[in-house]
Amino acid sequence: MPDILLAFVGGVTLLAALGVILSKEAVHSALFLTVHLLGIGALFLALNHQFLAVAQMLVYAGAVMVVFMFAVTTLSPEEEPLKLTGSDGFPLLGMVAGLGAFGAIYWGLSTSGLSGHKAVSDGLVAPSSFASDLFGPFLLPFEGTAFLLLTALIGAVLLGGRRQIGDG
Amino acid sequence: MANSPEFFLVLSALIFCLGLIGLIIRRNPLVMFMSIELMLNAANLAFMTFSRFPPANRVSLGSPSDGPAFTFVVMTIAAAEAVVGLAIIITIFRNRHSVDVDALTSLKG
Amino acid sequence: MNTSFDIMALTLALPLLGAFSVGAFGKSWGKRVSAFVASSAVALSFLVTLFSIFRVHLNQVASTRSVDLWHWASFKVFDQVTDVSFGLYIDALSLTLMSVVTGVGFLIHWFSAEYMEHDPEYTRFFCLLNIFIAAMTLLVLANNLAVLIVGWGGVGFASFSLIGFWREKPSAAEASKKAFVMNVVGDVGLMLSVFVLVIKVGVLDYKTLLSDSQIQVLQSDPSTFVWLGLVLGGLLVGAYAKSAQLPLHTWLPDAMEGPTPVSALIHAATMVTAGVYLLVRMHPLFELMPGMMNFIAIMGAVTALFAACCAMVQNDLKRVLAYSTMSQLGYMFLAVGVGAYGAAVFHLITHAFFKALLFLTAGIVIHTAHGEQDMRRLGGLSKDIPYTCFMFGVGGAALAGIPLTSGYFSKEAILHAAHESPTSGGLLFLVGAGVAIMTAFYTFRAFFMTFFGPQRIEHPHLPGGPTVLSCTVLTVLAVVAGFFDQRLSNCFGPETAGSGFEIHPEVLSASAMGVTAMVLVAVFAAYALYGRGQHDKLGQNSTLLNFCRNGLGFDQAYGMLSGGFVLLARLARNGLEKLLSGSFPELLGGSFVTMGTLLKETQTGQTRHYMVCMVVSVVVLLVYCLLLSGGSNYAA
Amino acid sequence: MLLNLVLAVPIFSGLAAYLMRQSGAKSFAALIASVQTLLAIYLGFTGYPQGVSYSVEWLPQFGLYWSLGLDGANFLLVLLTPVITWLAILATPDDTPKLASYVASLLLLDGFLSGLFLSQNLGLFYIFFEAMLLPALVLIAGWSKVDAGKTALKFLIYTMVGSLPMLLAVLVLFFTGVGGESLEFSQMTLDPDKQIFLFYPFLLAFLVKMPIFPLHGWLPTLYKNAPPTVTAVIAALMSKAGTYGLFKVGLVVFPDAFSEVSSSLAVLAVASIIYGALTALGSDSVREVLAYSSLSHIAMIAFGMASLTINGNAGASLQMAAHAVATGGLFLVVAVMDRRHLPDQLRRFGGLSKHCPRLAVLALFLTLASLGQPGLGSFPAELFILTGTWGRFSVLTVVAASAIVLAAAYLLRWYQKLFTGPEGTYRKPDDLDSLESFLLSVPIALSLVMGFFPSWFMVPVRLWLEGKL
Repeated sequence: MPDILLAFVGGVTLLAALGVILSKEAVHSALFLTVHLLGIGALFLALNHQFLAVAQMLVYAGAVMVVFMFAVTTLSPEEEPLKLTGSDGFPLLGMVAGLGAFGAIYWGLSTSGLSGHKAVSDGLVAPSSFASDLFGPFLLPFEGTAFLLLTALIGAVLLGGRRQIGDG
Repeated sequence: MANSPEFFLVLSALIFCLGLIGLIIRRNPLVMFMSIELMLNAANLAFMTFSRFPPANRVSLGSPSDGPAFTFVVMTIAAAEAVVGLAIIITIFRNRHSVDVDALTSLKG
Repeated sequence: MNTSFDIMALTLALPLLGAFSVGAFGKSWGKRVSAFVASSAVALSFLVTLFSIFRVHLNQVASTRSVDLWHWASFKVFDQVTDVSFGLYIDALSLTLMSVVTGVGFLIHWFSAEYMEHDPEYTRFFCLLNIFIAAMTLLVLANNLAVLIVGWGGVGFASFSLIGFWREKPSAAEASKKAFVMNVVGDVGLMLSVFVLVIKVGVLDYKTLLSDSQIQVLQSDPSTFVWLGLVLGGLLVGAYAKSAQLPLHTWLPDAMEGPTPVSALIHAATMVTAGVYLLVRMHPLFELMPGMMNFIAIMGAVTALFAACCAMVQNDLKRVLAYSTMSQLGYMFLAVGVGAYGAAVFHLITHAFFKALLFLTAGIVIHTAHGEQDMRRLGGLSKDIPYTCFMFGVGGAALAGIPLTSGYFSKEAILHAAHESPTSGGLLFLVGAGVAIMTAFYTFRAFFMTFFGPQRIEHPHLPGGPTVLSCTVLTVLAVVAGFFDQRLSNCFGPETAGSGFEIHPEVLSASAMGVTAMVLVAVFAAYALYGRGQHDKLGQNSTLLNFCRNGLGFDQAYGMLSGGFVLLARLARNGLEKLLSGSFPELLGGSFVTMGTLLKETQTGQTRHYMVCMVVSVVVLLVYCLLLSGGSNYAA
Repeated sequence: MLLNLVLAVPIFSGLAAYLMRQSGAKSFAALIASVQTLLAIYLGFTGYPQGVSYSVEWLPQFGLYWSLGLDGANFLLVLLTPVITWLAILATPDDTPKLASYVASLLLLDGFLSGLFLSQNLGLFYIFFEAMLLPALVLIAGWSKVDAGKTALKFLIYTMVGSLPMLLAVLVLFFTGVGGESLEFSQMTLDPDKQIFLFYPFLLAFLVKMPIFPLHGWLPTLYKNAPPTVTAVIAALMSKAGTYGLFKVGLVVFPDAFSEVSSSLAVLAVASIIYGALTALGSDSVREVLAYSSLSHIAMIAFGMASLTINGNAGASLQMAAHAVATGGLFLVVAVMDRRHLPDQLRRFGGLSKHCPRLAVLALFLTLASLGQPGLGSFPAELFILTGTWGRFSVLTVVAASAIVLAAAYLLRWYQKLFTGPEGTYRKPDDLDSLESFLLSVPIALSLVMGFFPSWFMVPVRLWLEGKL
């Protein structure tokens, strides 16, 4: 992927992230998040991983965001105006903490010297090779995620259904 | 730029910190969740980056599929977490008719 | 260690058996049977003792023998093992003492059978009397110092229980506690001697410790004297506490709170002489330190004088006798101090007879007068109880040392020995003679005040048969015992003769005649002052007399000492202890609670608050780690 | 096998007794304790005087074995533990609430104490040392009449302050292996210079458990508030866990460190002897006087051990038994009085002997046993202790010996305030029934036997000490 395109995608992703946290309305945040997730998917492609790029777009930007949108529309929370000096000064604190965290991470990145990190190959990672890894050495975590999803499903059903059971 | 990890890592760090800031400054739990998604994605991006640009002595650090496998698991977890977390938020909303986290202080010591 | 058996062990077992059976079954047996069992246990012990003495005389057994009944304990100091057996040491001294203890003991049991008849706790009394006899037997017969302490403590316990026999009387309880605590002081002194002996010599049993060879070893070693003083000092503390010598005497006058037979048996005839016995027994050790001997003699004389002074002004009949006991014990210590052990033992025996007699007749007087002990309210009793008056008179004569009574011979033997003593003999003799004169005065003062003058007691309660009969036996003994001096000298035998055991009453010497004359004058003086029932001229409440009457302030001094301890105790309990077990732990606990309350405030329950804290800590940790690694590339 | 039975019987029966009906539980517990007593006596006779031992692997990689053994050090305590528990169970009033749990806890305490005394492995020792806290706390917190929670908490905090550092020390020994190949007492060897740092935590734990001045803050509260039968067990046996620990762990595992601190320990012990005597003299509570007398007498044991001589340590061992018997007996007296709803303030007493002549006689003997009357158990013990200490600390010995006089003063004061003098203000009680008389006679008989035949009791401990000092 050409550098210019990469810069564009990166910029969009970043701006979308900014939009997520700064939007007054939750719906806008959710939409910005969708854009952001698509951008991340594109970056995965830039990192030569075909399967995860697609999975990111389908699962994350698709399925998970649907759940978010559903929640947002169900709850329809009030607008939340953003003030830097809001209650207890949390906005300012958050800014400072976040920038501090970035500073620390950036310092870590810049001092630890990434010169030794070289790209492995230019070719795309084929989904088949990832699949054989996933069902080979990573079988147990993979199956674990299945179990986790099942548990989450049951939990969500129970949590959501409690009121009806209680009313019935 | 595409052939070195710096761009991706700095981007990842920025996104992570934006998620962090969002988590702190927002009072809406839905947006807080979204901020968490931002942080998770930032971590995913870092995983993928290190998978593509491994350190010189990678042999001792695992296989090329480590990063993607982690990312995959994180995606699944994010999905699970979104489902359960949103269900919890909906339950709280039902009980309290408000989703302002500042109002949720029953854990106060 | 070989263990064996000797018939004398029965003298230990019989009273114990009696005490146990009377204690356990006395209530169901009734008074008569209990008294019979208890008395016969002591009587049998007496017979066993006599039997042993005869066997010695018939040369069937060795005159001096040490019998180990069982192994008691072993001390070990490095490689030096000290075996201590629970055993008996039987020689002339212990047999003599035993015959006095069991003989007088039996007479007093017999006396008490009637005397205590109306007491509701009759069986407890006899049980305790038997325990006392057993403990005293153990004290006399023990063949080493450790077991001696067992008997020593046992008589202390019996004395404590019997002084406080009437438990409802607070004064009796107080007196018994005083006696016991003072006796424990003595026990601790003896224990001190035991520690030192175990560590320095490694021997506790008399046979080895007092053998000539051991004494020679000690004598030849100059380092001995550094620690021997401690041993002897400990023994002296024990002896002084038990025998009521200055300054550990204060318990004896108060001990008269007990029933009168107890005063007769324990606080006159037997237990209080244990100190004399101990010193006579350990005399080879004491002789190693002549300074110590001198000290004993002087302290004995001082005690005798002190007690005589106090006795002169007492108004309580029993307290006169108590102080006279102390004074006579002072004589015995004086005799021991000048090396006249035979004279000391002789006086011990005659004193046991006449003082027991005096106490028992005093008991009859008190009964007759319905419990009145104050001599100023007594008087004229010679008309109510003439025979008792006679017996008291005989006892008093013996105590005063009127010629031909036993007291005359024994006191004379002591005065003679004091006179002969090379060190400060003259002074000791003078003090002794002075005390003898004072003794005569206060004894007959008591006699005349009690029995002469106008009759003051209405409806006197007259004594019964057994009490009078047992007193009669003692009266006879109080007179004739004086003629046994030669027999007693012989009894101690050739192996002990020459070490102070022969008794020389020089009854016809000029000094003896002089003292006798003065004694008679004192008796007449007493008659002149008190014989016709005058008011007690010395009984006025002048400060000096009260000071003498209360024992020259020793009680107050000890009172201040114990008061100081009580004050210290209160301070400890209500001051430091409140702090240590109350305030301090509570302060500690309180500080934790305060800390918790303060820390609780940080738990606001606000998610975002926690989050900020978390992020800040993570950032700080990250920065710290980066600083620590100095920015070096771990991956490189 | 017999060794395992001695502690398995009370522990498992104790657990079973929690489930029993209230009425039968006390008899059952008494039966179990007597069975254990018989087992212990049989064990004592088979093992006299060398002892017996039993060992199987448990966690050998950490040096932990299931090792039990009867030896000279624990001989008397192993015999006495079931006896005292038996007496305490029998003395428990029938109207105690939740009687089954009460006696069950007593049995558990008995089992853990037996385990503590029998264990021949430091890890096992530690486990039992902590385990016995559980039933003790249950008893204190559950049945104290006043301030139950506070009393238990105070006790817990004090013992924890003592035993947590000990846990650290055990863990160091456990994982670093500085103690040698295993934690078996018989196999442990430590460098002299490493001993001292590991010994201090142990010392602290033992001194708190005894307790000794100034670490005794829990003692008066506990002895005053806990039910008297529990106090009897705690004063008689649990306090011995501290002295026994010092005896066994101190002499076997940390001999060099022990001798290094022995002088300071002796000073502390004598301070405690005097301080306990003074506070006992100044107290106006029936139980408190006994509590402080215990403080004083236990310090005497520590003093004997600090002498590091055979005489001192053999005497300390005998004193552990003699004190257990005497103090246990005195608290049984308190239990008997408690059952008659008598008050706790001495000033309200007087003239009790008129109503309870039998109690008066038996209590007098127990008082004498406690104050070291010659002829009773404490006398040879104190004689040996002081003989041992005389060689090393003459001045301190004289001070300690003078405390015997103080002991006579405060214990007689206690006795006389209760039993003699004019009648006090209390509801007139009945005299002892025959069971109670029997209960109080047992300790007296034991004390007499110890007083007249101390040799028999001291042979095992002397044999055990021969190699150590």
